[in-house]
Amino acid sequence: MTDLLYWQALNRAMDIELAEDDSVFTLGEDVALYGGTYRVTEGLLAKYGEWRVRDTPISENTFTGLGVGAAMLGLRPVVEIMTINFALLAMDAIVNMAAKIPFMSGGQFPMPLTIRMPGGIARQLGAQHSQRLEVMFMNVPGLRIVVPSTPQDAYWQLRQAIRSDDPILVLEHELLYFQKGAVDETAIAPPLHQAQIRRAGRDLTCITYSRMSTVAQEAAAELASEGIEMEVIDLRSLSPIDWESCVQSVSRTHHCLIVEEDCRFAGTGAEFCATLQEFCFYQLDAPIQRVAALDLPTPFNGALEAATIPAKENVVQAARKLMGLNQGVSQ
Amino acid sequence: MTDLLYWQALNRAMDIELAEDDSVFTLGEDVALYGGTYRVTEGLLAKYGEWRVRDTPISENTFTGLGVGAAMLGLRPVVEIMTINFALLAMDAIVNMAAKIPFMSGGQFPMPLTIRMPGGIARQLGAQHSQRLEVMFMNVPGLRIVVPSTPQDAYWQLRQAIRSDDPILVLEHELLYFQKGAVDETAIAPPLHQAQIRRAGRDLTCITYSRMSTVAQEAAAELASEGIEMEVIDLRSLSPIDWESCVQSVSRTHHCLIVEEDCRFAGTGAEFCATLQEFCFYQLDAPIQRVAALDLPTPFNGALEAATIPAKENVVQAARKLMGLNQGVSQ
Amino acid sequence: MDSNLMQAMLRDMLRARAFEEAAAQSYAQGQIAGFLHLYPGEEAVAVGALHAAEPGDYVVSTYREHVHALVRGISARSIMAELHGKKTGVSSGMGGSMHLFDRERRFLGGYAIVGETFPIALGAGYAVGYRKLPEAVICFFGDGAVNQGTFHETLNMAALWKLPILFICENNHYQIGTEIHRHSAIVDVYRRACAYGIPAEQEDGMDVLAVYAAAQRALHRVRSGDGPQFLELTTYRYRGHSMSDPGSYRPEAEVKAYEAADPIAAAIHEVSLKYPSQSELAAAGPDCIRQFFDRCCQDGHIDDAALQRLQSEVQSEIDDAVQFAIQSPQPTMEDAQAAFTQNRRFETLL
Amino acid sequence: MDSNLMQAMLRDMLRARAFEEAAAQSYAQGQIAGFLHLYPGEEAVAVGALHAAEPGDYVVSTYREHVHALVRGISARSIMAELHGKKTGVSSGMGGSMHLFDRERRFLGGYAIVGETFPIALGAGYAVGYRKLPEAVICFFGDGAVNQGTFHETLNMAALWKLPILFICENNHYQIGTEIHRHSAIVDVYRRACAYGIPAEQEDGMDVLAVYAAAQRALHRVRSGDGPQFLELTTYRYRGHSMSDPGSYRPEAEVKAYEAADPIAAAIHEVSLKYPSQSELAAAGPDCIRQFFDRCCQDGHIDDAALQRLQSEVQSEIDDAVQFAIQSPQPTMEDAQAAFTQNRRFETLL
Ligand SMILES: Cc1ncc(C[n+]2csc(CCOP(=O)(O)OP(=O)(O)O)c2C)c(N)n1
Ligand SMILES: Cc1ncc(C[n+]2csc(CCOP(=O)(O)OP(=O)(O)O)c2C)c(N)n1
Ligand SMILES: [Mg+2]
Ligand SMILES: [Mg+2]
Repeated sequence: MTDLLYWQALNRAMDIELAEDDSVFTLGEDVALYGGTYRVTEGLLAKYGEWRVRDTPISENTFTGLGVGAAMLGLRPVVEIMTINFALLAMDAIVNMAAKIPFMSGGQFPMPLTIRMPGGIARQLGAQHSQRLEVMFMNVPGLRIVVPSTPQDAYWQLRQAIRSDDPILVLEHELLYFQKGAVDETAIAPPLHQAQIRRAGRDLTCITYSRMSTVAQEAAAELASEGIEMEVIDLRSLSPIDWESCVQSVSRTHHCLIVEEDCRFAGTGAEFCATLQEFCFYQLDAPIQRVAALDLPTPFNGALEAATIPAKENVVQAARKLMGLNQGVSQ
Repeated sequence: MTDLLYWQALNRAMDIELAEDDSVFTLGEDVALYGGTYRVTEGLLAKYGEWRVRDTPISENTFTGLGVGAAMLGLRPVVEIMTINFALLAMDAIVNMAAKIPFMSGGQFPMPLTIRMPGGIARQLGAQHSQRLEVMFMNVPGLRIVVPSTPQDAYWQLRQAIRSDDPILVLEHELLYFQKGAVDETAIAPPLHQAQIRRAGRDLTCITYSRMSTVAQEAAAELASEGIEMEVIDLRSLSPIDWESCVQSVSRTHHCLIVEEDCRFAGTGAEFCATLQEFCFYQLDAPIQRVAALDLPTPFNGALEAATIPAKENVVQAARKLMGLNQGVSQ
Repeated sequence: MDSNLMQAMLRDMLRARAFEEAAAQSYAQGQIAGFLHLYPGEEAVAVGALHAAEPGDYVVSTYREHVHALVRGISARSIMAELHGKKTGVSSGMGGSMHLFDRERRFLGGYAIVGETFPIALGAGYAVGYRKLPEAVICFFGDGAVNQGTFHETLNMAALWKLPILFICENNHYQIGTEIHRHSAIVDVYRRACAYGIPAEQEDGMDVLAVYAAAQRALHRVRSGDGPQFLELTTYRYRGHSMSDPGSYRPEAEVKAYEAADPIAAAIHEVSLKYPSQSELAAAGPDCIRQFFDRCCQDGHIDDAALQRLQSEVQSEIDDAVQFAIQSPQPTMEDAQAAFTQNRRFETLL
Repeated sequence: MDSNLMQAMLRDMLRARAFEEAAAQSYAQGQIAGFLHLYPGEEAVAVGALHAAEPGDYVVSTYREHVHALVRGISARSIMAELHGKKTGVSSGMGGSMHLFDRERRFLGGYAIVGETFPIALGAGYAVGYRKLPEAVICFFGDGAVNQGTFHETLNMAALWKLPILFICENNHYQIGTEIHRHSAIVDVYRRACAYGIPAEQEDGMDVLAVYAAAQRALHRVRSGDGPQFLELTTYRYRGHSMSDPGSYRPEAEVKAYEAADPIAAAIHEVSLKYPSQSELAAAGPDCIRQFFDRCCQDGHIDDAALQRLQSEVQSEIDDAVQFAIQSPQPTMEDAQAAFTQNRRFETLL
């Protein structure tokens, strides 16, 4: 058990997988000599050489597609897309190729491809560099998506993703890389897609993931001081989703609050909400509520930027409101 | 009032807009000499010449981006992407450029860009050519999306889209092009984003759009013979959505069924469902149900392909089940 | 040249032609649906190039790939069955005409999004380079595909890392209805390779021997570690772009599009799904099969009687393939789910 | 050469340097946040090229665009205010450092996704061609950007339709930490243009007069209807890629990356945000400003006293810009919503 930063945990995971299986390699812009924009691949070039840790030109669609082709020959590529914003250039490789080849080939070609990328809103990077595009990938059958929120999960889930024969997106978060947490390298990892209760609570269930998991836990602490006990479920995976854990919790608490950094309209939370209202309709005392980002491109100005995404206060208020909503008509 | 095929209605709309405003032009693969894969631009090259009706190389990201740049100079480009499947190559132009420039420039640059493309499952085109990616665009603030299901709407909505100063996606459907319907060119068009009640009904509300609107209407006719009166709302627009019309109907019927051709998981219906359960929770007698496509890449085999998407029978069954669901626990 | 090889190539050209004509017929009879992109006219390209390849090489192709698959050694039965969407198809009926895959024969698939063959080939080339194996990757694509960004991105990386890839452009001068002059600033496609320092040649793609020789030379260089090579093969397709395209934009459509008085009735859509006329064919140069057969006769590798035997053998093979396809079972939804999840080593929740 | 022009260019180079240094300082003081990509070292490129442009021309740039904006005539105040995210910024505080837009000055924006300048310029060029106007579009991009698919797709269409675009590659030899030898198969970027038949030249981007002359020649050809032109300007950036990049991969990082015993403590991240040493700078060739000043002196356009006056004027302008930025109001959420919806002529429902 050691304390590691999130990026260090990812770096350890990469290092071990590279060491243990010589079919693993990684590539992306500045992953080798520079060691990765967020240091995730630091030191790996020196240890494994350029065929296994490869700097690429700025050609996202094609180097992601390279990963697809290499995976068809049995390698286990780990493609780093510098940020999720650039994944918009690689959609064809991800959606039309990686996700479909295993199926279209009648199952002949597994796709042991991992695509890592940070997303989310960092600090004043402007609208083009502040996207959360995870929902775009959720609707693509054949892709799996994990969203680690702690160094331990980052370590586990990246290793599991590399070992999987399905194409998996590992969505990191720019503001999590320098968060510290305990990492136990000997513990047995939970299933890749299992949700985790980060805080137990009897009054309402908060469904969340990635950085918002931290925000929700802070809100839960504050709510506890008012006597509202909010359970916080960190999904850890966006595809598939561990509905079982969510349904159990909501059936107990009768209230459900979704917290996501995504833009609200047709964001990830829409699916959480749609499925849970279906499963839990008769157990719910009030409509499921979503706390999400504004439906606005991210403004550069710092204060406005912050105002577009959920903060602890927004979660606290929404939870209070939800608990007061047991009767009466909403909206 | 004339009877036109859907593609003919689009062709008329293009023709009139080209004639009335010389800042309108169209481009795309085979739109000029060949007249468009689905004939939408037929005859326009001869009438307007190559600068206004332009065949392009196979370079989707860039010719869509060309539309963005030309719109910044005050032209009103109508970009045809041959099918929505190729829009995955143009995501950067659509999401990072068209949708964000008006905002990032502080409002200096309007974006009078129209992007037309057919989507949906046609007949045995295989997984790469059978996508319904509309949900990917819904989560992008700054884009507007219309989904005409009749020749009249195709005519109206394409004209309105061309005249709008916002970037608008016009999502057509491969199986609608050869559907016939009355088109009144003199009637006043309803607002671009207003939903339309296609069939009135008191027992349940069906929210749908595009080709599924036809399927839902067929189902409604069958249900009527069993005494179940299903109201069918054709959204006509996926962004923004005319919630008002939906809420009014659901508040009356107390039951809501969503029918979409999209893959179910994180599909368009998730947003319909999430927002409507919020607005109408206390009016609902049962959970909102979704009838949607399987979460599977589309198989080539014809029978399997058909089995992946909703058919009239699926809608009828879901409606029956929903009407029997007034009490008891779901799932 | 080796007589066996000459005969094998002739046989494959005949098989290719017969296969495609049978597919067209099945399509016309409603046995095959969807898009169907046929190869008649271009046989010399696939046959010449793939006869120069080794079994250890990898092949990546497009939606117009039946013949590549056939010449690569995939049985006519399993290709035809795939076109019919049957369970016995090479992709189990899940892929269809545009998505033939055969792991065993290192056939890495047909891709329906123009430009996808490039990154797939790049990845395969990377994997071969990574393992330092003496294998090559053969990447097929059309003249229209070279305007995709992936072409450029791929050629740069292939050259930068000296990957063992042979790029083969099947230049039939058309991107559906758009002639190369109207889609490419430079119509000699091989000249595009200069931007990456990749050695490139243009060859007559109607001459199977020229194709074979050029492919052999290029593959030799690829295997010697010289990095990627580029071959442009000029050719012509006799049919429309696909079975739903009459191909009538060539050449009269150009005139007609401008002539059309009534825009809705533009003439280019009225022509039926038939071959171009004899004169049009003649203008396109001699048929690659006829030309090669004449050469074979001249060099004494074959005579008319042998040709007739060959043709009837080929025809039986193809007829059998069609019968097989028709009689094969449909895949079930369980088959589809199995294809989807069979590589999943981890649990799925709910 | 015209003395006024020489002086104007020198002034702009000084303004450019002073502006960027002031921005770096504001960043270090926490007044500016986010990514900040600075231009010192490359001034001769923007100044030479944009002095050759007409007011009717359009300019498209990248995230490293403060100097392009400044030389184009956008006030230092409104650029600096934008870097500070203020309401008085040229993009009203919505865009930021990487997204400067000015409709009036035909400055079509800074783009943060590498390769986006190409299609924007293509669209602008199309619009100009469509209207048959005598205007040109100037498209800036780095050496790393030429490996994006959009580069290729754009050059093909620009050449095919003979659009009035001048492509200017600012070749500073680095794509963040990756040197050109390791990202491009061909390091003489101008040679890429051969694949499209676009006339191309390589020029010394440290020599503002050479840049000016080359840009003038090329713009003349563009305006004469000769179609797109390509200019590669070799240059060097003194600072790291952005303020969060120490730039220390040049050149010792290469050694260090391999040296690093402990992977987590790799040395390349330890260096502070400072300029390279004198010897490193010297190796990069003479500073473009120094070089040009010497030339101006030599030709009698300026002397030391005049330079000092100029420098102090420039410094006041920039100091004023910083003060203005600091004192300007923050935009409100209403401003943001207005920027978002102000072009909407149709209703929004709910
Ligand atoms: C990205 C993309 N854009 C458009 C299409 C539609 N399309 C299919 S084939 C084709 C023409 C391709 O021409 P070429 O590469 O020359 O190959 P050919 O069909 O002549 O063999 C087009 C435009 C597609 N499949 N993918
Ligand atoms: C599509 C995309 N990929 C990656 C990045 C991250 N990135 C920003 S600048 C840059 C390097 C660009 O190099 P170059 O084009 O030479 O311009 P320079 O910064 O040297 O001026 C990279 C990789 C990006 N912004 N966009
Ligand atoms: Mg072709
Ligand atoms: Mg550079």
